[in-house]
Amino acid sequence: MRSNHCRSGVLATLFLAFILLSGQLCTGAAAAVLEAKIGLALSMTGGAAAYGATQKQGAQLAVDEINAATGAAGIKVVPVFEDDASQPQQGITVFNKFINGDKVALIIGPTLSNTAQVTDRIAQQAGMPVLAVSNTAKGITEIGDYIFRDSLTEMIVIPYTMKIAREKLGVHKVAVFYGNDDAFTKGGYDAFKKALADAHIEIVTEQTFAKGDRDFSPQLTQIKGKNPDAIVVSALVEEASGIVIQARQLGIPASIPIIGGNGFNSPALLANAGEAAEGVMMGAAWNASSILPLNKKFVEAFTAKYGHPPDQFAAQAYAGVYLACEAVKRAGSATDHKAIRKAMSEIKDLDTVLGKFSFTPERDADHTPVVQVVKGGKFAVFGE
Amino acid sequence: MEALGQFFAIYGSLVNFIGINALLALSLYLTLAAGQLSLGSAAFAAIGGYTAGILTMKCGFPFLLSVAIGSILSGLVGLVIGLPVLRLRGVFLAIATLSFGEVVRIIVLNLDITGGAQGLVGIPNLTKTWGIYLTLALAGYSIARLRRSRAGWCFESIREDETAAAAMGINTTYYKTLAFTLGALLAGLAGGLYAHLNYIITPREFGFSVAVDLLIYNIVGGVRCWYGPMLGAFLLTALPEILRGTGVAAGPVRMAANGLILLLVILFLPNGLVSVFTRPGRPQAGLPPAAVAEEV
Amino acid sequence: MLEIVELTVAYGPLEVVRRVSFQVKKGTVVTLIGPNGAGKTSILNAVSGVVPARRGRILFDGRDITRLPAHRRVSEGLVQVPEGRQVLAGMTVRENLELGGYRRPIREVMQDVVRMEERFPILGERRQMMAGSLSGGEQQLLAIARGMMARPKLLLLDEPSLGLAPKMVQAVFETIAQLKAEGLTILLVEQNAHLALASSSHAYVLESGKMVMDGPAQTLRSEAAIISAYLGQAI
Amino acid sequence: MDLLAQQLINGLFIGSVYGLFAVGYTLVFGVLDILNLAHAAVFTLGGLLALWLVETAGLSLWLAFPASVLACGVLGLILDRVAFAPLRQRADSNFSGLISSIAMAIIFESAALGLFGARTVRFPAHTVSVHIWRWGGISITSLQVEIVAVALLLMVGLTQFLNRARAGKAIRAVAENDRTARLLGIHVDGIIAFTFFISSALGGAAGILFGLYFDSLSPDMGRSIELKGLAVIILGGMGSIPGAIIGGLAFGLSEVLTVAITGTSNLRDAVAFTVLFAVLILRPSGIFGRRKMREA
Amino acid sequence: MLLQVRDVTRTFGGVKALDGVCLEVEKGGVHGLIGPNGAGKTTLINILSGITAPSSGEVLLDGQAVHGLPAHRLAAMGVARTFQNIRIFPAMTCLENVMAGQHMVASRPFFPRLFCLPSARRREKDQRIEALACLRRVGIEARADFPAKALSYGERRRLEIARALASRPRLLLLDEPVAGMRQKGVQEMGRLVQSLAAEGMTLLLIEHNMAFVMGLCSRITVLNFGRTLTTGNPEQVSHHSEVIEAYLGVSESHA
Repeated sequence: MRSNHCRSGVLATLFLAFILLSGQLCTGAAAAVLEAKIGLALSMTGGAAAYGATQKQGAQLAVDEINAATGAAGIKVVPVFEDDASQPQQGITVFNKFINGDKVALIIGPTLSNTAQVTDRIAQQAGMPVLAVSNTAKGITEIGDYIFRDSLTEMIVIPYTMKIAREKLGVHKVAVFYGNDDAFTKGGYDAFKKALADAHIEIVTEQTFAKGDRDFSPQLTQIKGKNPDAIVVSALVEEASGIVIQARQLGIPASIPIIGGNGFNSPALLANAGEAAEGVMMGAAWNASSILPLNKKFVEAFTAKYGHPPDQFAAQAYAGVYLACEAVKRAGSATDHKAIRKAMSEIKDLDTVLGKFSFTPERDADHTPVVQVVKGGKFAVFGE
Repeated sequence: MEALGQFFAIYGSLVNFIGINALLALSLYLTLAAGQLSLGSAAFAAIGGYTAGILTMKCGFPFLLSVAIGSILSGLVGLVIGLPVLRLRGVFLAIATLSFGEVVRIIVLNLDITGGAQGLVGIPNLTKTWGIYLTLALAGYSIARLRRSRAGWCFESIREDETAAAAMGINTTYYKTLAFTLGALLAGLAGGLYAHLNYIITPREFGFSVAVDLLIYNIVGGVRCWYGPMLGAFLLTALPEILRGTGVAAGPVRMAANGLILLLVILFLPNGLVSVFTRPGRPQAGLPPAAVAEEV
Repeated sequence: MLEIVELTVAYGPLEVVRRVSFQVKKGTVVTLIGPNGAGKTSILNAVSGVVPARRGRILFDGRDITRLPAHRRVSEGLVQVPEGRQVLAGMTVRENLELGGYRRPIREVMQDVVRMEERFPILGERRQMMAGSLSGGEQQLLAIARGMMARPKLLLLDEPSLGLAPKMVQAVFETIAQLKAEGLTILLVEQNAHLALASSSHAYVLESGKMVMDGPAQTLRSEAAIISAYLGQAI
Repeated sequence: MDLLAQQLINGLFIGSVYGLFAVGYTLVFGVLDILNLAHAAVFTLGGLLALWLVETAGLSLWLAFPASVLACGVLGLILDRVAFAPLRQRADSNFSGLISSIAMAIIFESAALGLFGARTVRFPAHTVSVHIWRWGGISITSLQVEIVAVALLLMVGLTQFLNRARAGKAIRAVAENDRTARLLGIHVDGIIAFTFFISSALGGAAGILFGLYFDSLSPDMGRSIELKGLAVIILGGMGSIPGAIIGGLAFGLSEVLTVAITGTSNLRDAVAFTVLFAVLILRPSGIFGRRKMREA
Repeated sequence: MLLQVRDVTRTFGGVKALDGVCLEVEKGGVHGLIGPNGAGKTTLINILSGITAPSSGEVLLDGQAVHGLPAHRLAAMGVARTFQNIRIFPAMTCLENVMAGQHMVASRPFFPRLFCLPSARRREKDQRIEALACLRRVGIEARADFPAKALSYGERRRLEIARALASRPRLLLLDEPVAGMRQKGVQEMGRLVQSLAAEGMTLLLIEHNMAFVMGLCSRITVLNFGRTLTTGNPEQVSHHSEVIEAYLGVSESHA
């Protein structure tokens, strides 16, 4: 009886209204000579909001710099920032909007590897170049020849770090501590595990935590009981700071170094862990303490603009915008995605804040990682 | 026509997600229709999704078979879980199903075959938009037709008043379990379709917040009518995009607008969005009967 | 002291009390009697302010209190002892008493609690027990004592004999008689007509939400109509 | 032996943190039978606001602490007014109240995100001085001791308040029977608002202590503890103050003991939620609950 | 005897709500159950309909022990009831309420409905006609398509009875069917009860309206404090001194 009152017409009306509404979005891109529209799909809300925010700051800084020098560079960047709310579902819509609505030159992002696994396939199918600036999971660039990344993966950073640790510190047995519910930290763990096996370092215990955990003492207590030479941690900086502080509070001496990966390379570690961070070692893609002029300028400009120093995510996003502009400039077109892809793949030894930058044939970042250590409240290159 | 093509180019995936979310919302609706507040649908979707994905990817099963097996397995788990938990009522049932969901998520996270945190990657993309909407249409139709069947009458009676339903001869335990199992079956089905949509599924897509979202779809849409949950799923899945379209800035403001709209619906549309479309003229006056009975 | 004018109480479409008027004079005990469902409790609840009056006026000490919130009416000295006792079962006897004086200064309340425990020795003995563990009769005494803690000017007693053994009923009505002797004004709702009429000066008879009869209690006691209202024409 | 002792201390400590969070949570549930899912968001705002007062406004912690606790209390009043009071007369008030509290949680969280940014931040070093005591392999920090002490103090204090203070007794009376409470002259709506005030103020205090100890505050910090808080109040018995603290301790100990006994931490949460599930099935009123199971 | 209650006791947390109650109801009779508030009448009805189980004692339906069976089993054996505080399904229409009540007797397979088979439509039509007949029986046919929550109080009572009738019960338990009704409604209800009894249905009813009870019931059982005070015909019961006492309180001659 009541089902008579259920009218699907209502649904149809809503649907139509929705179409009309969205039609307004698609007022096409105004064509200007070498005005490069770049879509940035970042996580500004949700679980990865902290990373999206710093990425946006880094990217915005680069955009401002490039546009300020438009006359000389001959290119104007029009950034389109969109929030994927840290969800693959929304990431897909953002990508579709960039590709079909905004008709951008190329896309930078998304923040999370999980999202990229899905969105990058869409871009690949549409022939839209994507430059990942923070995805480090396995298999991202394998999605296709339009997918690039400037973020050095843990697979490259960590073996290098472990090699140094074994040579310089004489580490033979370690405890491994990682976040098992997050693609980044789990990927880091896989990299550590492989690197440790390759370097013949024994793993005495493996402990895990979950994203959002604040208390790590039960696991660290277990680790302490095993007396490792070092603790190898795969974590993002929120958890990393807590782990470092609590390890020291539980009486794990500073003589047992804590070794991390890319996730540790953030000023937030220094700010949040304070003195406890002293002596923490990490392999990283970006050398925060580099005195190269380009890098120094970036750190100063960033700090001046936002009131806090940049982290690796900001640096990689910053470099990403420059790489994107370079590709568009070389391609000489903001709409010919094929040309932009080709130009991007041909970038070689470009000076960036990440160092001399090239893409490997697999479109991954190719520059030397750095092993850093916290010394006197600052990042320093290990061994220098 | 071009505008429509453009629309689908941008929002095709959104249309897919709306369909999947509507299916999931319907699965929860089945238990809500029998008056039971469950937050387990996300976990059942995970069971169905992972099972189907693994069967297609690693065992080479055909798509439809995988999805069917995933769905049936999810239904079986629903049956086993349903028997003990359905003795609980209200929030207690909700929390029991929620903790079941957490356990499922953690198990998925720790298994090798599911790919752990990085998810099950490389599931072939076999689910098509028409497939989702065909399933949705069939499920919606079946649920609409269920209304006048024996089970449908029992669900509705139990929801309205469990004691009176029992006194009328309804085996409440049986029908509550049936509703729960059917819900799990449908959630498993939706999970299987979802798994074959995006190449990848991860444990995070089936967590606490998803479970809560499904409940929100139902409440916002309205649980008095089978199309309420679909309407809720449609509106709330599209809401971020609508806000994006209307130029509400990304980030916190959009999030706040999202929350505000939810709040307004709850405060001013007690029976959900469907009540907007209920034909006026049918008398709706009167306090809930309990208030009357108590005083006389 | 209390004057009810054309009071109508309704729940949704259902009017349970229709245009009822009556009054309670200071220092008297007035009874509302009538079969179940006649609307007696609804009248008390409207007087206490826990259900709204749909129409009509409630005057207390000459003041119109129809729209006054329930807790303010307690401050004014209008206190109900609810049907079925409704003690706070999970709280101790003493706490129940203390809460009875919720709207009065705490020092006075503590003195009154002691006084009340002297007056009802059984409550004094059980002061640390959970109210829910008392027998029905003890709970009724507690409910009355709790009502007295508010220092009421007018006490509304709803079915004090409900579900009590005859002995306890007697005890309860002895208490009511004492309160009356002390000069307290009481509006009593009772289904035990004989007892109620014996202890009151004036009575109103309700049937199906309407006032059907009223008069001095003595007169009504002999009225056959009362009996018929309860036991039907068969008697 | 040291290892086990240290683990027990760890469990005691994290359990106290859960308990602190759960105390306010359970208070509202006890009075209103409504799960206030915005509690975690208030917890977050409390911590972040205190940090802002210390860092940006330059107040000492001794001023910032009470100020932000007070502000959280006011948030509680807003919560009651906006999300709960309008629904109170509705037949499905604990259904819709659940959803409106989710809506408020989203709004609060977006406010935290908008006002304080998404980064994880901490109180400036040496906001409080921290001592570390060590005996053999065991170490305890002064902050840990303080937090356990605060948790116990709150448990005792709040229980005493509810048992002895007039307002506390009024809260219990409303929780037990709001109609009777009204007849006793208790301003029920006022008492409910007051309960929200205390509950949210306690939530804010827990947020500050949490932030102080873990040296990390972020807009989503409430999320990870929300679900565990829910588990804790079920374990302890909904509405029971000692239950919340002891349930917190039980939950914390079950976590560390899982790690200590199995040697790995993969199953930590799975075990905790399985325990919760089992408690719900076997003893739905919780360890300390005496109240009957309530209908939805 | 259709129904025999033997020595049934029910305690709630130490309080004896029923204490050794015995009761026999003849087939086809209208049996009244009276007593002051709190005497245990509703508890007894709850036991007879399977909502609660007795702590001890036996209940026999047609000679078969049924105590402790769940409510749906008792309903299947032909016991239907109404509730003192009216438990209709408020969001359903009146007709839907009654059709829900057909659960025990109606066949409603899912698949014929799913495929819109004519048999399903026919069946539903028949059931609708039957439900309408039940509504007509209680005199609220005109309200068939109203949501139940929009009914007046008396109509709700009748609707609840119509729903109970829909299951074609052998034994109908009515808990205060005319409470709060006006004289006219009471009379109509009386006629309804009589006609049901005339058709061979057995009724057990709780009621405070004595005129109603005395006029309808062939036998009456009086409960007080959970015990059977007496059982007899209306004449005997209404002149039973203990009954008068229980109702009117201790009269002065006794005090």
